[in-house]
Amino acid sequence: MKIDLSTKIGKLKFKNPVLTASGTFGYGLLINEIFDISRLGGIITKSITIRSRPGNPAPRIVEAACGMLNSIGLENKGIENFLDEVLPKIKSFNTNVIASIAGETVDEYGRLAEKLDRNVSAIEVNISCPNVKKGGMSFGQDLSSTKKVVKKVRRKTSLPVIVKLTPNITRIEDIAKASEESGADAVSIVNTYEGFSIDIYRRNSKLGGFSGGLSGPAIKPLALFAVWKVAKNIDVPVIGCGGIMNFSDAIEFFMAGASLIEVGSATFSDPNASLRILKGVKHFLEEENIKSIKEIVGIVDEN
Amino acid sequence: MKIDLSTKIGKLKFKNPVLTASGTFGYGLLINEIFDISRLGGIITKSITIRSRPGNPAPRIVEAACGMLNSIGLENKGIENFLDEVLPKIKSFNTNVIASIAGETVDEYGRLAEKLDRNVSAIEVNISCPNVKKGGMSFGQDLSSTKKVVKKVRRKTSLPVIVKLTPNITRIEDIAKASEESGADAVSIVNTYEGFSIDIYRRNSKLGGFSGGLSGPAIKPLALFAVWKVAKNIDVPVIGCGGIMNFSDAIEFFMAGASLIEVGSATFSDPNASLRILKGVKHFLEEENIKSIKEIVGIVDEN
Amino acid sequence: MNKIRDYYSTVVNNTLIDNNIYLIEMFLPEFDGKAEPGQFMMIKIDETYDPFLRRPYSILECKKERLKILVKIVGKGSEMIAQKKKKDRLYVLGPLGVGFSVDKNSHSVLVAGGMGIAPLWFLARGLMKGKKKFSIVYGERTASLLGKEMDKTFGERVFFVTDDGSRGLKSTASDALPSFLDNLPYRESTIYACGPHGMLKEVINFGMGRNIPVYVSLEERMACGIGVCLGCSVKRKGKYGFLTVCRDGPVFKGDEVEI
Amino acid sequence: MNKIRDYYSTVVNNTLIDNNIYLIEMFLPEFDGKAEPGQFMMIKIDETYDPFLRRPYSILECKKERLKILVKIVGKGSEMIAQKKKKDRLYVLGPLGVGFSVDKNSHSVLVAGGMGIAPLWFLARGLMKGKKKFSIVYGERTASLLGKEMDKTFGERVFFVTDDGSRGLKSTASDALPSFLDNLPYRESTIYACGPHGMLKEVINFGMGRNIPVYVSLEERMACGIGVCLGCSVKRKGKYGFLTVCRDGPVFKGDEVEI
Ligand SMILES: Cc1cc2nc3c(=O)[nH]c(=O)nc-3n(C[C@H](O)[C@H](O)[C@H](O)COP(=O)(O)OP(=O)(O)OC[C@H]3O[C@@H](n4cnc5c(N)ncnc54)[C@H](O)[C@@H]3O)c2cc1C
Ligand SMILES: Cc1cc2nc3c(=O)[nH]c(=O)nc-3n(C[C@H](O)[C@H](O)[C@H](O)COP(=O)(O)OP(=O)(O)OC[C@H]3O[C@@H](n4cnc5c(N)ncnc54)[C@H](O)[C@@H]3O)c2cc1C
Ligand SMILES: Cc1cc2nc3c(=O)[nH]c(=O)nc-3n(C[C@H](O)[C@H](O)[C@H](O)COP(=O)(O)O)c2cc1C
Ligand SMILES: Cc1cc2nc3c(=O)[nH]c(=O)nc-3n(C[C@H](O)[C@H](O)[C@H](O)COP(=O)(O)O)c2cc1C
Ligand code: FES
Ligand code: FES
Repeated sequence: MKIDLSTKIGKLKFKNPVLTASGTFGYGLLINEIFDISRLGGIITKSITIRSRPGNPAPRIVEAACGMLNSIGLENKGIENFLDEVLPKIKSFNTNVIASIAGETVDEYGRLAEKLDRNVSAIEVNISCPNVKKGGMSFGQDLSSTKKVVKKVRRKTSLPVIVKLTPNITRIEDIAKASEESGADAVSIVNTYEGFSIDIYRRNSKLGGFSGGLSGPAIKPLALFAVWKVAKNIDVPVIGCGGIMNFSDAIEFFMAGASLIEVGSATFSDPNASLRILKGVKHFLEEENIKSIKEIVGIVDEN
Repeated sequence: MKIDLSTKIGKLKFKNPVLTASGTFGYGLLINEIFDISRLGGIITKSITIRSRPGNPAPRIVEAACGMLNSIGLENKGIENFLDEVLPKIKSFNTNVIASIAGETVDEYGRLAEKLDRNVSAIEVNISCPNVKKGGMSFGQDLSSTKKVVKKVRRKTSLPVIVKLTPNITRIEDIAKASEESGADAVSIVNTYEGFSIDIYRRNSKLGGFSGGLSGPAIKPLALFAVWKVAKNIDVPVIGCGGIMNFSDAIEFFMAGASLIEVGSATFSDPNASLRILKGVKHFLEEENIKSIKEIVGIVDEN
Repeated sequence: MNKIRDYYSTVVNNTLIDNNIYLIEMFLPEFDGKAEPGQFMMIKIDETYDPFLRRPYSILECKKERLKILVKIVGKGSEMIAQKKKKDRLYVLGPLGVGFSVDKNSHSVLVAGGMGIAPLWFLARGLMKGKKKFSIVYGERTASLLGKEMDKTFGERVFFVTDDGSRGLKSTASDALPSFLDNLPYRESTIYACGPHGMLKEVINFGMGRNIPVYVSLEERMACGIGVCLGCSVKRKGKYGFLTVCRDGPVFKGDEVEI
Repeated sequence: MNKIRDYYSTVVNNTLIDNNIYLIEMFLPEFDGKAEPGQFMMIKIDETYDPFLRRPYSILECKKERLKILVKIVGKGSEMIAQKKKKDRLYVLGPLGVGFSVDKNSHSVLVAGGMGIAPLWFLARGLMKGKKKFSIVYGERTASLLGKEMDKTFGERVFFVTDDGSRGLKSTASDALPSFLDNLPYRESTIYACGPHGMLKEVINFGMGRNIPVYVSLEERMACGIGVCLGCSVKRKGKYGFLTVCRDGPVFKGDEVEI
């Protein structure tokens, strides 16, 4: 049986719905040494900022129950470095390259979008990073800021605009709706959950940056529910993300309403995770006699 | 060394800061067959409603990564049954018996509080249950409803009033502040996180009640951070809850700002968990030469 | 009731006795060996939090400081338990719940479907030891080694049925039950059943129709196993309200619960 | 660089070689055995999600299809790895990072503190095989079996220091280093160091003061081990920006990073 795994965001075609999550895959170059990443539906870069950012002090990683806390703090070399040094190397990947952007102001988001216009396949607008003092999650926790950022980005680029939402909020469906209304072509759900962990002997946070974001299997049931809540409420595609470790997790996200998924921390426990998940999804559809991934998107609902 | 474990909520004394969380310990009677529950600082009953409630359809429990989802739906036999049948049996426990209450309306909370006045040691106001259609979490997600419920309960009882908050919210510290201002003597943080899980072969939620609440170690970093955020912002004691499995988790909560803690799902994986944790806390304080638990409450903060 | 305790036990033996089914024998220090057939134990899989919850297993046999259970691999938890080797350690909480109480004045008919045999095996061994007469109707998909084991242990008392006719009658346990009972030379009988949902339902209906008392052992998702979480509630029949499978059951009278 | 692969390996041997320290030998199918001293492997503990992350371990020795690591129990993950028995299976990703590159024209002085010996052991074995001259300054809290093992393997090349004087000089490795170097009959030497943070700092400072090149192998919390998460960044010295310990290191020139 020929399985149709393809899907679309706006006019952008994806050969399959498996992407890699921002900040967990670098720019694809290193993992491309392990497997041919062109087989994936797309990759999303580490979030890019206007200026180079050093990131947060160590330790930036601490293990949590069935997951991890990170407080990287958006370390990256800035947009110019990305355009000059990184982009030439990754442009040749035979898959969608989505640039994640993070600004400290609405204006910065606009400038980033403008610079990336025509250079990548799509833009993911990160308004949900819990690990920075300025910008980040505070935009995504506020309806009017969300609208301002999305509208600004929308005006500055003709690329598909994906808005990455924070789950640290009462009604994520409202922010998703606002994003859609402001011109987003898709939303990705979710970024990490705010948390931390204490070293009881040193009497301090285990993270150099004090608080961090929780990712991994621990958050899966929450992320899945967020996807379900949002998918019912908007018409643009939802990209599901949060604790996806295997094909079965991925299928859960599709059934809850995600049209695509992002594999995040799973890559740390298995660098082949995204490819393995892609294969597993395909195999599941074959076994269950499902001809197109679209048949199962959002199939689960309350009775 | 003599360790002082005692603490207070309003005028109510606790011999130690280890309580058991609502819905995870029944009314203490069954576990009292396993160990002498009078050794604990207190127990909190399953939430009591005005009328008897059958609860949600099965399955009500599904395992999640490092945790569990439940959708019990506040099954209980109602306040009259509690007063007539249960209370006489548990009044004799030589520890604080805290009654958890859940109403569908502000008025119901008031009536429950009134009926319990003078009958128990304190009242925990559950405005955070994610598993009911009416009332529950919707109160705790809204500032003005929170105030109304807390004020009503406050007027109807002279007992210490503890408000149990939901973490499914953007700024839990605001709801905590509102509770304090409305007369709460303490807040407990947190109730479960909304989530669910899908059976990809049956194409349906694994829970009879569709969505459920996530508890267990998976949520610990999030709950701990919620406690820290709230404790800095209010003056009344915070009761920490969420994924506490051992003494070290408990100490983390104290250091983040909790004056007392509640042991929840840990009791399922080990019915002796609450007692084991109490002993572990005491032992830690001895080893670290800390004379009173109060010395470490809230000791961890950003630099 | 016996005191519930959490035994830090040691695996003494783990034998694959059938495709995907393991017989695990454990040493439970200080366990007095007293338990009713139908009672179960909650088994903690290891010290980490994944899997998180204990898993319920019927007591297959027990005596002083010894316990046997039958584990069928159906998912992650059962697989991890099945992989335990000699000397591995496990926390085992129990004995839990209310077991079968046998009516001594009537002939016991044990109806088991697949893994439903575990608690009934225990019951049958007790009846055998007490020199009581009883019969077993044992249904399975296809002839298994487990069935062979039963044949060895209970001999003629077992009436075999299989879905595919590979041993005994080609039928299901519940379908075979009526004529099996008709052919029994006893006036009064009581049915004790454990197995898949559908089978239990049919057995209960049959019993009610014929006025034969039926006791069933139920399975439900469990978190605590001791009656405090209300995760395993089943509806009462006729009356309003719920009963917990772990504390009020797992054995119920057929007309007590809605299944 | 060698191709990074995830080997589904089997424990061949696990020996307690000192208080809390285990020497684990593994079979890595298809591993070509090529790796530099200082490179490490990321070890997945088991199939469950708790623990969640892999743990980094230096290559102690390796050859075709064989790998040895030294594991000290310091927490849950290391304890679980240390408990693996013969025939247990583990995913092992590597070889990772950049190892030591030896300056052949100068005398190598290896400075190891405690478990910091692992990558330097590998380096020393290579030097020995290449019939190169080298010295080791090995510091530990108290005389251990590991030290004895070193004595057996590297003989006179090892200069022992212990905090409590139970073997060799009563000193720390970094304190003992200056006079040790002064007594060496070589004009040029290069220092290769691995051990606790404080020790590395002192060794770097000493080297800079004397104009002796120092290479250090760093440890940092890691999630991916391959350079994609930026969890293990360390500050560049002098220049702006960070380097990743897992990809740019773990071995750095002493004046390259701020530690
Ligand atoms: C009182 C009682 C006695 C039992 N006795 C035995 C026994 O003697 N031998 C035996 O092999 N099994 C017995 N079971 C079933 C056993 O508990 C489950 O097979 C086991 O918990 C599954 O765990 P898992 O992690 O492998 O499955 P999961 O991966 O969690 O789920 C796999 C499948 O198993 C089913 N399942 C999961 N948990 C339960 C549960 N608590 N009860 C019933 N089904 C469940 C689910 O429907 C699911 O389809 C008993 C169950 C109960 C309630
Ligand atoms: C490149 C590299 C090579 C290493 N080589 C070896 C080796 O050959 N032998 C050996 O025994 N250990 C080695 N380590 C350290 C080893 O990785 C840690 O001891 C292990 O990850 C701890 O896991 P845990 O779950 O037991 O500890 P946890 O319970 O997570 O933590 C216990 C303590 O260990 C420390 N720790 C945790 N993770 C790391 C880490 N990634 N790096 C450093 N310290 C950590 C923490 O500060 C904490 O105090 C190496 C580390 C790195 C980065
Ligand atoms: C180490 C790390 C770094 C991350 N960096 C970013 C980032 O730069 N931008 C972003 O939008 N999300 C970032 N995330 C969030 C992930 O993209 C993803 O949303 C989150 O980890 C949840 O998915 P998971 O559970 O599959 O990991 C990061 C996550 C981790 C663990
Ligand atoms: C099975 C179950 C039933 C619960 N019932 C209630 C309840 O009736 N009222 C309430 O306020 N919280 C209830 N809770 C929430 C717990 O009291 C606690 O807040 C939550 O489980 C988080 O703590 P934990 O991670 O330690 O379990 C319930 C939790 C579980 C798992
Ligand atoms: S399993 Fe908790 S009440 Fe039965
Ligand atoms: S551990 Fe991920 S970049 Fe080094």
